[in-house]
Amino acid sequence: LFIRNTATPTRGIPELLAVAANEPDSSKWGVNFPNQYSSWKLTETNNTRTNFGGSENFDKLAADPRLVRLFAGMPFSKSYLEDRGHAMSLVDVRETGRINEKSPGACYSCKASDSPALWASMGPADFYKTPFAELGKQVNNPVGCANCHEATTMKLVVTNPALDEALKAQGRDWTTFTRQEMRSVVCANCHVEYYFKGEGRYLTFPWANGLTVEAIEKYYNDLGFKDWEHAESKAPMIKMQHPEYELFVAGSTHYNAGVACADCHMPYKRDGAAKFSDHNVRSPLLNAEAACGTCHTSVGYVVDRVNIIQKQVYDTMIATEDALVAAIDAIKAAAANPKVDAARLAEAQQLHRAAQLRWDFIAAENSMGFHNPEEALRILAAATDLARQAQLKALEAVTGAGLSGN
Amino acid sequence: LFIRNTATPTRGIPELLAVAANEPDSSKWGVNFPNQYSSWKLTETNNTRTNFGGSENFDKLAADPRLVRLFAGMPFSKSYLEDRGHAMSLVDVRETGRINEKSPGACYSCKASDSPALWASMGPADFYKTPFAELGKQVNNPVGCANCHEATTMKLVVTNPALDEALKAQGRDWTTFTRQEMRSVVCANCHVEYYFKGEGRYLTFPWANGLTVEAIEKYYNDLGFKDWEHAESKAPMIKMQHPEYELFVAGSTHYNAGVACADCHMPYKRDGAAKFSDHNVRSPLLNAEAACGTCHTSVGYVVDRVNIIQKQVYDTMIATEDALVAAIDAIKAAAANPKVDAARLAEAQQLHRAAQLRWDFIAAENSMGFHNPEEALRILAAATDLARQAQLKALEAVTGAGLSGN
Amino acid sequence: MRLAVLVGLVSLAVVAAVGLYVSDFTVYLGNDPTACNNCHVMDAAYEGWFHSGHKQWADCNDCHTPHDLIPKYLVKAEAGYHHVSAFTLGNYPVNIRVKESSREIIQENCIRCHTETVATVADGQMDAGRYCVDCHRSVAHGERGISILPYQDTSR
Ligand code: HEC
Ligand code: HEC
Ligand code: HEC
Ligand code: HEC
Ligand code: HEC
Ligand code: HEC
Ligand code: HEC
Ligand code: HEC
Ligand code: HEC
Ligand code: HEC
Ligand code: HEC
Ligand code: HEC
Ligand code: HEC
Ligand code: HEC
Ligand SMILES: [Ca+2]
Ligand SMILES: [Ca+2]
Repeated sequence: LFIRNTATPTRGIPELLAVAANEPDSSKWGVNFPNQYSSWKLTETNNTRTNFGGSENFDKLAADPRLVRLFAGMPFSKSYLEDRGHAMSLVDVRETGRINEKSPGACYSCKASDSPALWASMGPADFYKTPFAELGKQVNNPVGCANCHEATTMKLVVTNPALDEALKAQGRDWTTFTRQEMRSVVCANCHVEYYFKGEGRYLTFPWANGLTVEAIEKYYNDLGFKDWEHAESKAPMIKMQHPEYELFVAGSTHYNAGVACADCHMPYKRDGAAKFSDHNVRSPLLNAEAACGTCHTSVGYVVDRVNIIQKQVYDTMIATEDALVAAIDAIKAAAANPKVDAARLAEAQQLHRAAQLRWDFIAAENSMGFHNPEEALRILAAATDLARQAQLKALEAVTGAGLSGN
Repeated sequence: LFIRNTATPTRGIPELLAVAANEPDSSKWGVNFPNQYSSWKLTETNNTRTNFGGSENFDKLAADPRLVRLFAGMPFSKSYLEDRGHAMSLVDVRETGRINEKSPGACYSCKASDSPALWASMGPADFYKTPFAELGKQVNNPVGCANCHEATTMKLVVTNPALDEALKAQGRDWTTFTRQEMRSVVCANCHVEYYFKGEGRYLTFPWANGLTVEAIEKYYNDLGFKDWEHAESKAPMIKMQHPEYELFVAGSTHYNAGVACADCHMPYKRDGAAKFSDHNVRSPLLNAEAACGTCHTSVGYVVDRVNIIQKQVYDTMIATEDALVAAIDAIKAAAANPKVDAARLAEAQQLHRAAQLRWDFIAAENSMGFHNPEEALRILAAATDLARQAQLKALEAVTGAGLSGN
Repeated sequence: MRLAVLVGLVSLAVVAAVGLYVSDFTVYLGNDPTACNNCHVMDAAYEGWFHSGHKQWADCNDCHTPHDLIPKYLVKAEAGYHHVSAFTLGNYPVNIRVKESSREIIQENCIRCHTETVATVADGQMDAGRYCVDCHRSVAHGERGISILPYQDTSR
């Protein structure tokens, strides 16, 4: 009904080449869509840094050493870099210190436009359990067209079996979603929390109870699942990873207003008369005029607000980290104490797990809270509370109850 | 060119009566401005309740019994009601259980349109130190026209000496403020944190270091000031009161966007052709179509967001209260223990003070966080952290250090 | 000085030439909104206006040009030159925004039509430093909120 009488988005030029289904090579698609291709290509060379993001792959562990202790006993304590553009995904997954001989092919799922074709040919199960190094021989293209589009129609599609299954499990059929919904759902192919289920390392999204941090916690608790045992506190831990989609859809200002990921990260760009979606997906702060200006008359005002919000979230997050470190120290001290009360110690460890998975839900999320400021701060407040309670329980495990007023 | 000085004749209604300077009786002003007067009059009968506000003066202590312990040892633990309309201010200050024979006249400052005239005639200092009961004989009119307007010009003015002095101390001259700024500053005559300075109970706003909660805390700490000693923890406490203005101006979405208190609480209303400011000042949720609908096309969407935000803030605030109660218990237990470490106990009490004044900054603020959601949640997160640290310090005061990992 | 005049004359010639070239120039002397919409870059503005509360009340020029005869055509010439050159050279921003000067013209026009309505409130004693549309954000061009293009065709 809206804007009915204007032209549909003009594709750069008429199709020259029929692209095969799941074609992994983005340059082939590029023949038909030079604007989208050339803008996508730019994600290979982006390297500008912003206050809390940007495309320079700086070392997050050096930037905040607390992380090394919080991740003690698992790969993220060895190597954790700031992310960069889609075209760098393959380079980065191969260079990371988190990969070892035991890493499964599943790690390639969200790193390559070869994945859809391979899932189709060898089937997801085999794809996931094939060793990373071996599967790598068939993987040559970073995140590209085939991860988001259907070749014949250029429609946005769910390409990741894990997303397809997670939505089905919720009784939702993505083929009925509106175009605006798909402009966010397509990102959920990858920008979501995940885990590898069972021996087959089957890629799974923990959405059965919903997408909030509490719902995801319940999912893992019911399953009795842990990603690793913390080296110092011996608590059964969960590692959260890039829950951009989950945080965004949790009643955020923009989500509730009907805004989609692509509105901010792929704003329309003009090439002569034609408008196209900027495929140079990056921090909108590097492109605020186009990214925010479509809807906000004062770009200076909104960018200013982002800075205020990100500082509020960052300060609160650091306080949570200090509380977590204190909790780890207390649990360690208690465990070392001969007359420790085992039951209370276990409670303290459970509290450490609950606190850190909440913190990580915001820390691993990549907008420093902007995608949903109130939700981010609500979760961090709860995380700090739980971390301090873990510290208290650890003390009680040694001193006996009563004192702490719990 | 902007909404600015056009010749007086164009005013909706020609002046019928010359109103004397500081005229306390609003009905006299009402002769010239029937719309404003009759809408103001409605604040006398409003009694609709909203989720967290509204005009029904329900008992806040019954609604949340934790408050009785948090305010132990001071009047708010005896009587604390939800606020209602301006025209009820006099009734309510006289009926409250917080007034006793020692109450100063200063308590009438923000409750009566007689105040400006009395400040002018007897001078602020005498006004404040005159006993409440005695000053009451000269006070007959609730908050009204004279508290916000200059009779001759109908300009918005600073009428409260405390605000005038606080602004001057910051080197700011309100007579140079724009009309839009005054649409918020006029509310700061009353909707701000205050204290009574010294023996003369001189009404003062603690703004010397700024308006953030940290700046206000520093002000009171430097002064070594306390409102009361907590009956259970014996900590030197600060009672925060209605810091609506301070929270709003702390970089909130709306303040930074140039929105004023009056925009939401006194939206224009139509009377035939001419529109006027609705002086029925109340919860905008009871009038959302006008209060929000002009700037936000989807009223349903914004009201929905208010509900989400208020629930997030409320849940976080209750967690803070539980932490504060636990801290009080721990400090009490520690103090009762013969072998307590006095130095550590004092630290615990200071932490209790710091935690509760932050919590109260949000709890006593009347929008359940909506005026500045991110700032409210940031402050509550810090309050919970400090409360739990108070609890830990109290434990340490008995068990000795090391254990807690602090 | 002489140079300025020269430039002035040349640019006038350009306006005429380019203007006539881009589309039939004379319609810009009128008030037909579709004249503005001759430029696809005006589409969003046109559509917004088309669906706003004002379509039946006000045309583009009721808001965007002053209403004393002489200034009106000066503004039209100035804006017209700007539009045509910008459009032909394509050197205009991704998101077109009103200039401060246009804002003030618009403000005058709001008040011109609504004098009676705002008589009381426009009688403030201090400069408000704000425009009608700071509150009435959608009366003129409808909701600016959501990106428009995704809704263009529901076919896919
Ligand atoms: C309203 C605009 C908006 C929407 C909608 C939005 N984002 Fe963002 N996003 C931002 C901003 C602003 C940042 C912060 C960038 C920075 O800190 O430099 C950001 C950061 C990110 C980052 C990190 C970027 C970097 O610099 O490393 C990722 C990844 C991301 N968003 C993905 C998503 C996904 C996926 C969605 C949808 C589920 C989404 N965004 C929705 C505005 C938005
Ligand atoms: C097939 C998986 C996949 C899909 C689909 C995907 N992303 Fe990404 N995205 C990644 C990976 C992997 C990275 C990190 C690459 C790296 O750091 O090497 C990334 C990085 C980003 C970044 C950071 C870029 C930078 O320069 O820091 C942003 C922003 C982003 N994605 C947004 C989006 C949005 C918006 C969508 C949907 C329109 C989306 N992504 C869809 C996998 C994906
Ligand atoms: C469900 C999709 C998904 C899976 C499965 C996945 N990743 Fe990622 N990966 C992403 C996204 C999205 C990003 C960009 C956002 C971010 O960095 O948080 C990313 C970023 C990265 C980066 C670049 C930033 C960094 O952390 O240094 C590396 C390296 C990486 N992943 C390695 C891995 C490894 C190793 C595995 C397997 C254990 C894996 N990924 C599994 C989606 C995924
Ligand atoms: C990160 C996900 C992602 C990747 C990778 C991606 N696209 Fe897109 N593409 C989108 C989104 C989102 C849209 C907007 C679709 C809509 O509005 O319905 C889009 C739109 C398009 C359109 C429609 C016209 C337009 O610009 O809106 C074309 C053509 C297109 N992409 C081509 C490509 C090509 C070619 C590649 C590979 C070089 C590619 N895309 C890679 C997400 C992606
Ligand atoms: C497609 C439309 C759209 C885009 C694009 C968009 N916004 Fe918004 N934004 C909105 C809407 C709608 C609201 C809700 C308030 C309202 O109704 O005006 C909003 C609200 C906000 C707010 C107030 C909420 C808060 O927490 O303070 C900020 C700040 C903001 N946007 C920043 C941004 C930034 C930064 C970008 C670009 C990275 C952006 N927006 C892109 C539509 C958009
Ligand atoms: C953007 C709109 C907006 C602005 C601006 C605003 N408020 Fe509010 N105010 C609200 C909303 C919404 C509530 C919550 C009402 C409720 O919970 O029923 C509220 C609540 C209140 C309350 C409690 C009302 C009740 O129901 O008891 C007071 C008092 C108040 N505001 C004063 C102020 C003051 C003083 C300012 C300026 C410093 C201000 N407000 C600015 C929207 C606003
Ligand atoms: C002279 C002091 C004073 C000034 C000035 C003042 N207020 Fe109040 N306001 C009060 C008092 C006192 C109450 C509580 C009355 C009661 O509960 O009996 C109150 C109550 C309120 C309430 C709650 C009404 C309800 O029904 O719950 C709102 C909202 C409010 N004020 C907003 C404002 C706004 C907005 C301004 C400025 C435009 C303002 N006030 C100026 C003293 C003042
Ligand atoms: C600086 C201005 C100011 C001063 C001084 C002040 N008040 Fe108030 N009072 C307010 C405002 C504003 C409200 C409405 C907002 C609220 O209730 O938090 C209010 C509300 C009240 C209410 C109604 C709600 C309730 O709490 O039951 C009572 C009773 C009250 N005040 C009593 C007092 C007493 C007693 C004193 C002196 C000790 C006093 N006030 C001093 C501004 C003031
Ligand atoms: C709580 C503070 C407050 C009180 C009490 C108050 N006013 Fe106002 N009044 C305002 C504000 C704020 C404005 C808006 C002024 C502006 O926009 O410059 C206003 C505006 C006006 C205007 C200008 C026209 C309009 O409606 O905007 C008149 C006339 C007026 N008030 C009369 C009165 C009368 C008569 C009374 C007493 C019955 C009264 N006011 C009480 C705050 C108040
Ligand atoms: C004078 C104009 C104006 C009025 C009146 C107004 N707002 Fe807003 N509101 C804004 C602006 C400007 C923003 C910032 C985002 C943007 O640029 O649209 C905003 C943002 C918001 C947001 C997004 C911020 C967030 O934290 O989610 C919400 C929600 C909101 N307003 C609710 C309300 C409610 C509820 C009312 C009425 C009680 C109201 N507004 C009254 C102008 C206004
Ligand atoms: C009711 C008054 C009104 C009418 C009629 C009107 N406009 Fe506007 N126009 C405005 C206002 C108000 C703005 C935005 C000012 C601002 O954002 O501060 C605007 C902005 C614009 C902009 C700049 C884009 C932007 O968002 O800032 C363009 C282009 C425009 N108008 C063109 C037109 C065209 C073409 C027509 C006729 C089809 C038209 N206008 C009709 C009042 C009007
Ligand atoms: C020749 C093509 C064309 C026509 C016809 C046209 N415009 Fe524009 N208009 C533009 C371009 C290009 C811009 C962007 C210029 C810039 O912002 O640098 C623009 C910008 C604007 C702006 C925002 C900048 C400003 O001046 O404040 C307004 C308002 C506007 N046009 C109104 C109109 C109205 C009203 C009409 C009809 C009388 C009209 N336009 C006809 C091409 C056109
Ligand atoms: C050419 C005359 C004219 C101009 C210019 C004009 N209006 Fe109107 N406007 C009208 C008429 C006629 C109506 C319908 C009758 C009424 O409600 O007063 C109207 C209705 C309105 C309404 C109520 C209906 C609605 O859409 O909400 C508002 C608000 C409004 N105008 C504001 C403005 C603002 C703000 C401007 C400047 C950006 C403006 N008008 C410019 C003539 C005009
Ligand atoms: C502070 C915000 C604000 C400003 C500034 C403002 N208005 Fe309004 N206006 C309102 C509100 C609120 C209403 C009442 C809407 C309602 O009744 O629901 C209104 C009503 C109107 C109406 C009548 C709408 C109807 O329903 O018939 C017109 C016409 C109007 N305004 C024009 C203007 C003009 C012209 C200006 C600039 C001189 C202006 N407004 C400035 C907030 C504002
Ligand atoms: Ca990055
Ligand atoms: Ca109330």
